Amino acid sequence: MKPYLTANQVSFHRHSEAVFQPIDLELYPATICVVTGANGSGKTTLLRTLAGVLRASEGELTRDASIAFIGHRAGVKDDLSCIENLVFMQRFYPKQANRHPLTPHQALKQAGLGPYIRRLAGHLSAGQRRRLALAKLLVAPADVWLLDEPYTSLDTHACQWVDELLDGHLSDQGAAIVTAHQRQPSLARTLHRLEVVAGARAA
Amino acid sequence: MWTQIKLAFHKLGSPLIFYRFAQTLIPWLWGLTLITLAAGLYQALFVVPPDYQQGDSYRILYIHVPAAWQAMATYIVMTILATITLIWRIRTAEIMAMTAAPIGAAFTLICLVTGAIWGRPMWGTYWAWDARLTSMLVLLFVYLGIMGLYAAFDDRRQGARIASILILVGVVNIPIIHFSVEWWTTLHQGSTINLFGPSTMDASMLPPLIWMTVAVKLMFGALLLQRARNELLDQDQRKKWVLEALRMGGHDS
Amino acid sequence: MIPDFNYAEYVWSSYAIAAAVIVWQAIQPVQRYRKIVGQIKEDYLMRSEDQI
Amino acid sequence: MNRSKAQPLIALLLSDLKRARRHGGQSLLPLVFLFSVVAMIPLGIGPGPNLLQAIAPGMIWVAALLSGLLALDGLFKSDFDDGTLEQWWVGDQPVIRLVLVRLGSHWLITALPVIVLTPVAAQMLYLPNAALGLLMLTLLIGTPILSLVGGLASALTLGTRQGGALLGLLIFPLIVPVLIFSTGAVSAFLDGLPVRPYLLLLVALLVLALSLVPLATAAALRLNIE
Repeated sequence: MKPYLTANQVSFHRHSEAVFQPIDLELYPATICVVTGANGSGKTTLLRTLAGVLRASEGELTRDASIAFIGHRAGVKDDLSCIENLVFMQRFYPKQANRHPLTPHQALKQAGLGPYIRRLAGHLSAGQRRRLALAKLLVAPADVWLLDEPYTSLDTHACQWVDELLDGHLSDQGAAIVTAHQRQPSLARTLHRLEVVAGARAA
Repeated sequence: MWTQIKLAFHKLGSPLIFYRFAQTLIPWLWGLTLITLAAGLYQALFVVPPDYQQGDSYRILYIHVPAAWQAMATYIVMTILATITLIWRIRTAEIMAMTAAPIGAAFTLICLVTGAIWGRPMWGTYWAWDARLTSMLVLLFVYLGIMGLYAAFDDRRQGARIASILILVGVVNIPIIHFSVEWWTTLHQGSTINLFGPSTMDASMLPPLIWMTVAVKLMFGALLLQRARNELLDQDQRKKWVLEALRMGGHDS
Repeated sequence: MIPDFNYAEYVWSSYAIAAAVIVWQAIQPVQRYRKIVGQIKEDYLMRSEDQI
Repeated sequence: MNRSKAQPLIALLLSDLKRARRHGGQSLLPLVFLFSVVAMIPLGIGPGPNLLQAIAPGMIWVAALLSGLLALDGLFKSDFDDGTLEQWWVGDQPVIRLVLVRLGSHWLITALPVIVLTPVAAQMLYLPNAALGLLMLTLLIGTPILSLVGGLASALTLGTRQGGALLGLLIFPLIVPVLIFSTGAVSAFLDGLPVRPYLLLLVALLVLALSLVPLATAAALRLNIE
């Protein structure tokens, strides 16, 4: 079984210093990897590098799968309504032959945003905006999910929804890398762990 | 042969080696600059006869022309350094590309001011939209744009890389500006008297120009190394190599 | 010793301005170098005092 | 480019246009600016027809140029702030095409209305009707270059605090040739000189900008989202 994503000695430099210690990683289908590390250890930078947003300053990164990345900022347009955001996302990201997307309406209902279809994303609460961002995973499915602290500002009910999403995705041969602080994914599965250590800071 | 150059350049990439290289070279460059400058000025002002048409006002040529050439040569140097910055990301190349910009701007300024003053007896006004002066003015804005962009970033390295993109865009743009400005002056025939300069450039007028041009090139080298050395020190104030370079950590390490 | 030129004021003023810009360009890095080295030394002394 | 490849591009274009229609201001601002500048000229210089006619092409072009700059500041800024810009590198669409689509929508929103209403501005400055068609042609070729160059400048200044002032400084050297050749064409026409060389040069500038600038813009965006 080929890994979806392999990284060896991958790192990213800012101010000509490594943000995090070089990382080795092989992400196989149906596996989830939880990334832990102190604040500022570079978890977000690692995720953005794996997603291809940042170009790795060191090491090698190969991706053999479609990727969905949800970063710190929700990545939804405030001046578009919820439905318009999802319609845009469905068309913007590449279609996957092996994955069948939900319609924007179904996704909104699943995300518990049914009553807010016409409302502008800018008028939603932080938790609702995060759920709208996560709904992207339903309308534009991808093999690998890279989620940067998906549980932030979500209530317990929504956190369970995220767990169900992850569970469904993994049993559907998907893979995921998730960074998390207090709330960790609670799944009946083995969670691989990856410790991110801050890069070499000058003395 | 190519591998030696690449190796040498890579070695220059390390801050300590570059610092020492700069420190040894700067006094020599300044020394040579002063010698050639003295020779050039002496000839320009005391030896060369006045021009039969322009009288002595053409002596301004001996600073105006070297400054103009240096303003453009600096940009070529910056282009090479910017390419190295974007491809191999060698840090000293980044720093030199960015620190060369203010020097280029200074020479462009000298060229503009001396050109305007020289034009005064010819055109009756200080500023005339002569094709080359106008191109120089736009070049000054290009330099100011690069300096402004670099200064606007907190992360020095990110700023250098982004300003390097602007340098490369400028390389394509500067010849186009020059061409379009030339065309523009020919379109509006009436607006400017064209070229100024000595009516004929006979051989006796040449040597001072060569001395002055060499002096300006050496001066550029010295200024560039000084500024690059400063920027390197400023960025790495707490790094180990700085202590070693300034021989402070010597006694206890 | 000073040669008398026609258009003398233009020649001397342009040379003066060019000299001013060049002197300013030459002095600036020297001042900055001294300032930076001073900062580094001061910072280094402060840090080594903490260790003793 | 088959249909599924083009879909993300069309989606981005439609979303940009929809958002622009929501903030009406985005396309109204350049128009208001164009007419305020054009109205100021006679007030500043005097109502004399022959003087105004002489400077009309140049003035209209400068006004159209400046009005194009106004809307540039937010070109990538809003996407940069809400995190949608970084998604451009996650999809499989080459970023250069996305940049071209964004600049295309910017041109449609800001420059097209200005071009459509140029005849009115031309009348206000007594521009002879014969020259009107040519003026609009130069605007049609020239303003896309402004959008391209403006897009590059706003991408370069994305990560900086005061984008506006720096934007103008970066753009000025880049638009000098466009201004020279377009106004040159119209005044050459008024003098009865051939116009073809100017238009060909203008098209050459457009082709050059279309091929090189998006490349630099994508690189600048990538460096800025670090």
